[in-house]
Amino acid sequence: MAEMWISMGPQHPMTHGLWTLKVKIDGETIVDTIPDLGYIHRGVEKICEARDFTQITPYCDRLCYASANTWSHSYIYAAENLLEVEVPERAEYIRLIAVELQRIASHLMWLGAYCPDIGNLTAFVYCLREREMMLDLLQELGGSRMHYNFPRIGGVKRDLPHGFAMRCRAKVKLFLERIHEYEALLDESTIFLIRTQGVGYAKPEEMVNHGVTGPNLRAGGVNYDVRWAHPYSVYDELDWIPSVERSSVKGADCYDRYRVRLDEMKTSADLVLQALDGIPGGADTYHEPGDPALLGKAPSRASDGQTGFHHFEDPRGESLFYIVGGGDARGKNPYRVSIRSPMFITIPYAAKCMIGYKIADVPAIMGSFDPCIGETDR
Amino acid sequence: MGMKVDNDKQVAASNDLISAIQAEFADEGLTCELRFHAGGKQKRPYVFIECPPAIWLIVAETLSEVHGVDYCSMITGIHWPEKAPEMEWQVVVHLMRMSIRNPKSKDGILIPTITDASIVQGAAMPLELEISIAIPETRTPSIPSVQHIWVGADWNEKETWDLVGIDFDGHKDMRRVLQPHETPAGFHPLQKQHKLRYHEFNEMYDDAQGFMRKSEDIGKVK
Amino acid sequence: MAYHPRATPNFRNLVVRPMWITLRAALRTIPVIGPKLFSSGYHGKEAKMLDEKTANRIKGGDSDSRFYAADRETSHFVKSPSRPVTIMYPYERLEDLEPWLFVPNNYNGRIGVVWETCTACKACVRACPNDCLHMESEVRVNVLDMPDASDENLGLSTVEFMEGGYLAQKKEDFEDIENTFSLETAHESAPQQYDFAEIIDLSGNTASVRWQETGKIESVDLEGMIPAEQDIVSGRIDLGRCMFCGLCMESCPFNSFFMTNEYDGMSGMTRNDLWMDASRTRVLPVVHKEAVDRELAKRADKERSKRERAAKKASKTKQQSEDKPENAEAEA
Amino acid sequence: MFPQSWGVSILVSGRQIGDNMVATDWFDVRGAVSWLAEQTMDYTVGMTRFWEQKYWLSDFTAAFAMAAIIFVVTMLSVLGPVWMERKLIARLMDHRGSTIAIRSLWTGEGNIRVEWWKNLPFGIGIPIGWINGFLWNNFGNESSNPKVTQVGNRSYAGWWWALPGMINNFADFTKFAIKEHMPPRDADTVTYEVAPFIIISTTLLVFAFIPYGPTLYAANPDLSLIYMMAIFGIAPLGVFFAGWASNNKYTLIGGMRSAAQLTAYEIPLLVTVLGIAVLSGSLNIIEIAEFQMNSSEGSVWNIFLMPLGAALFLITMIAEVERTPFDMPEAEAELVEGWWTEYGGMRWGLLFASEYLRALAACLLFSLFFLGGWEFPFEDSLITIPIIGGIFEFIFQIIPHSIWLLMKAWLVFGFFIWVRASLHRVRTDQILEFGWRYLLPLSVVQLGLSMWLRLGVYDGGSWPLIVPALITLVSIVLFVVLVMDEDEDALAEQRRPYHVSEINKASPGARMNMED
Repeated sequence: MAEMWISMGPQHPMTHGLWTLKVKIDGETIVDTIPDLGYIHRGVEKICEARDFTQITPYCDRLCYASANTWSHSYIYAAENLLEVEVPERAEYIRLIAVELQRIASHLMWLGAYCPDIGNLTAFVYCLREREMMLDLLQELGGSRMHYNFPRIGGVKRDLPHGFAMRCRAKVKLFLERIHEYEALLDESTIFLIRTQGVGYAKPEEMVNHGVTGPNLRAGGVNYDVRWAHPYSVYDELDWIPSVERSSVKGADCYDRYRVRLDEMKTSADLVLQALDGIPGGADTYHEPGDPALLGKAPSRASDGQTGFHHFEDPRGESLFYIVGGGDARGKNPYRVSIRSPMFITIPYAAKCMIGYKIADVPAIMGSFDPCIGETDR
Repeated sequence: MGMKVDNDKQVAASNDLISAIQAEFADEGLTCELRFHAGGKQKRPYVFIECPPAIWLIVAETLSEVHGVDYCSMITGIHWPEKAPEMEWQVVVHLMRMSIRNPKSKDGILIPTITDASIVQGAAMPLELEISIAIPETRTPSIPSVQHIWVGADWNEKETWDLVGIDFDGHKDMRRVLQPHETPAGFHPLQKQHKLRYHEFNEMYDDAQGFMRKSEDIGKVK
Repeated sequence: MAYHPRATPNFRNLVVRPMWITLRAALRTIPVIGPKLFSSGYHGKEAKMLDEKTANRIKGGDSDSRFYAADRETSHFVKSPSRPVTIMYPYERLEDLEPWLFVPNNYNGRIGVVWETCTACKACVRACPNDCLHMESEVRVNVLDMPDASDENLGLSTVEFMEGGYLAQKKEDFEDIENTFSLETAHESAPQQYDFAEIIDLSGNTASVRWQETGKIESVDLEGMIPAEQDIVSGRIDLGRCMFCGLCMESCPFNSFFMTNEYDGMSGMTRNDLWMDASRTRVLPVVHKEAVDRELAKRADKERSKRERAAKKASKTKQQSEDKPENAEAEA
Repeated sequence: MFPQSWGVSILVSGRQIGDNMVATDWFDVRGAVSWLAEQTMDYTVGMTRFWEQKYWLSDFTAAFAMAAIIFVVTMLSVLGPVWMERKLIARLMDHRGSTIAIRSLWTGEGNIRVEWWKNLPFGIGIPIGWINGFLWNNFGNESSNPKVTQVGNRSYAGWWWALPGMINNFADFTKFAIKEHMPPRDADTVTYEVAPFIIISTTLLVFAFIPYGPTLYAANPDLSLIYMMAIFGIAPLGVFFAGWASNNKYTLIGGMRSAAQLTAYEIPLLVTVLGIAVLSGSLNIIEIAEFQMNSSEGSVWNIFLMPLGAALFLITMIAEVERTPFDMPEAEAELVEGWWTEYGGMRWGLLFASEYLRALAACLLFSLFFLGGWEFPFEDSLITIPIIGGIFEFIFQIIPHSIWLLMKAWLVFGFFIWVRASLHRVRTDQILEFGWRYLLPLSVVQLGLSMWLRLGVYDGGSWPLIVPALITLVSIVLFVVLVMDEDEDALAEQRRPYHVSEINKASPGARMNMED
């Protein structure tokens, strides 16, 4: 059979969003791929130039529909670097709880989306069942189920609600037990193993050169993580180690990437429990919104030419906001906001990864890199 | 307690890098300094380099090969019409040193390299770098591409050209990535002459294309 | 270390574990014996989810005697053979199953404004990133006119009966409206607790008015009437653009702007349906009674001190005028 | 029967079973139909000068009526699998399945009655309106539950479980039926249009030879097994036609995959079926079923005699009806919907129906071949129990035996659903490898075992109890040993890479950029 191009997308079950992967196949074997992005480019960077620093936060929530909190936090840290803001430690702990809960929810969303890719819908429903618990907790914090607008420049919107610690512990502990169900459904399922093991190899050095970070990199057997390499928040006060996978000598395959995320959920759950124990002032006290224990003082304007950026560990890799202050001419607005999306860089690499495999491996490989098109297209 | 790269050691490693870079390139107009992030509990250091566009490629190669800067985080561009003659365009590059090597293997299985954050040192010390490249007033801004050094720079450069309009010499396969392929040549929305348009809110829905835009609205910023 | 001891493709893993897990999930939904035999110890396990404060807050429902679990296998209102995790919206609602979720002032539901306390300062409009908020003028009763006869803050209002102005009369079912109306389930404009009328002619203690609702012209006794005013209240919003970020609520300095707990009934067939008038976003003061009372006390204090100052000033000028009586008389 | 024309003899002749029937009951459909036909012909044609024709006419009428009855029974019994697919898989996945209560027809949504019957032409909806009005008045939108009334929607607390989810089938049918038919512009029109009908008609033909009970079958030729399997194998041709004619790359790949997969699994299936035939000594489906329940010969369910064959038959049948984990041809994650992609409207509905019909056929065949047909488990033994045996006998006389067969078939389909909920999809090369490398040899082994059992062990009467007991025991032990066979220490050491397939084969000209 002659080679032919197949256009997978923009509406295709594999894409997890709205983009096109052009695949050149020879029989069932993939010979070449071209990713084509930009279908939901909203111009967030341009919009941000016309909003003040507070108003940008909800827009950053909307960068990723699976992990909104991490993106608004990513922006907030960069804005705090720009505006030179001191954050109360209690607020940092609350942020950590919010971000780690969001990381669990995001990984669950990923796992839920990944299993239908290789033909099992049950895991999807199970994952969303557990994700609901995380969303409940996040809703108590942020007030919404998807886009929370939780952090503020200098702190957080509100304190942990009454009884939050109790519910959070109960739900996270229940979640830790239920992870075994996924392991039984996936790790101990031969068909899942033969579909994911030995497929989509990626080596750490190659990944770093291609700009792939986060769990995808840690699947290759190195424990690099922005959270300890360039420590922010209070990660250095908690006892943890990033999840790393023992992969084969050929590099990380889809199974490793699945495994590392499953393990990272456990790490995040552990971090949440630790943070609840270690939060200054205790998890059961409640401050009114705007209390100095929650919200540091922040200027609303940045001087001309001032810059701030922050590397942040997103569930999908390292995200980066680079903000240039507007000066007097722009009022409270920034002059330029630039966003580094991890998936924007990862998708071309994932597309390269799948050359030589079968068509059936396209969703298996692409899904294992956890694409989120909201942040990719910005 | 906890995993953390020591701040002082990071400062020392940054200073080493700065002195090395300055010794090599100071004559050619490159300035290099240590800066600190303003926010956060730890004032973390980063290396700030101001690099003339002419030597950017050499600097990038040196950083990559000699100093082990293995990761290109972001390349972005800024249009500064106000700063016109000397810096109308600015390219900001964020690099990181991650010091990642492929782990050793035994019987076909990798032995994961768990870096102990507290004892990490020397060239393995993670670093942040910010490089600012100022391009003087021109209608065709362009700097050399570093696509071949860090493959991760590939799509960053595509995006920078697509949105800001700064071209990268030697970039293979330059094309629109975020905007439609049929976008007219020369249209780069993040350039400052393109304002966000102001609409009467009532007309917003009926006039998504802007056909009914009133003449007095054109050029208004929200 | 991320590692699973049995992850090898072999005969055992071909069928045993995945099939058993799904089978157990199905068997768990068998009415009586299922949860007991196949719960695996953590499914549907009772957990303490309510602390004292939350329990007090949501008291009154059937939540006191309810069985709570960490996930949603909590309770059901409708007897059904079994209980999977699905919530059968709209027959069951999240706030019924997990009442602690909808903390007042925290849930980012639809926007709501207490007209009585709004001062039209436009802080919310400025805070809105999307330009979805707009000011609109409505006839309303000022918060200072609200207090009961026994309240100490009575009579501090500056709104007065005048020709061309408005008056309001409490509806007969004033209390009922407060008690029965629930924004979460009504999906329509909040009912007015007052009948408003335009004052055409004012003479002594009676006025001839035109009732807004019926259009009838009547002569009424001013006793028992409340002065009303046409004032700008923030409220007309374009839900099509709203992104429920809650910045408007945080920016309101007068405790009159709220995000309600309402999360449904916000759809329409056209985009114009998503324009919600002020009456649609109105919140009854009773819903946020504490905030309204606080605001009332604050304003009454302000008004009082203002009047004191005015009285002082007046007495001063009076003294001055007494000093120079001829001037005052000349002025008079 | 005398005299019979040639065409009818194909349909109704063969061995007339009934004299040596083991499990007959009062539900003698075939007898009733032929009696009715004979009576009718006696009183109509028999009274005319064409009285000689009445014999073959009555046979023809009876055959025709039986075909119609079987069609109706098939269509009704396929509702079971569709409904089970919705509800059972929901429970396996721990959520609620689709539920459209029949009440929505008259109560509508949000207190709004949509009087849809008024739109029907020629006023044929008026009676529906009367019925709906009656139902509205008596079973309308009122509930004692405040949580329901506060929403003001159709009552959930009422008789909402009246046919839960069952009405969805009819809703789906209506949806398919009224959708526009849109063939792709560049499709090969004739083939495109014909393909679904090839598939659905051959699928329905299969049911001509599948007995629903001792007296409930459309036709029973001597070699009904071979006939049935031959027809069962035509549908893949239609699938390939559909994939090709749609002029879409996804459908093309889906059609190719389907052809490859069905070929790979048809052969083990046929060999397994041959094993069954050898064991039972017949190529007639009814005889195979009877052989398992006859008290004088056989009388042991085949699943106890050939468990390996049962497993093979089940696996190959799952692949034949293209269900997960072997649903490569329509793998929705990569091929959208495979060879179905371009079909819409009622054609898609037909394909959908044919999928479930094939699945139902597979389940019925499994029940007939391995689960003792229409016999209740241990029916003979239960009757002989001293005291309660009489009760059992009474029950078996009351309840038609066809019910047991349908129950078994639905149970097998429940197993299909369970497998689908638990397992992932296998990749193309793995599926073919599995078929050719494991299933084919195993099926040949099974054939050999069957031959040995039939020729070496079987002595003409009932199976001695020791034979099925031993075989079952050995199989169970083998299964348990295989399941337990796991060296955990070794696993911990060399957990990594068992790579089922390093992908460096399969297609000439594939460019590799994989390094070792």
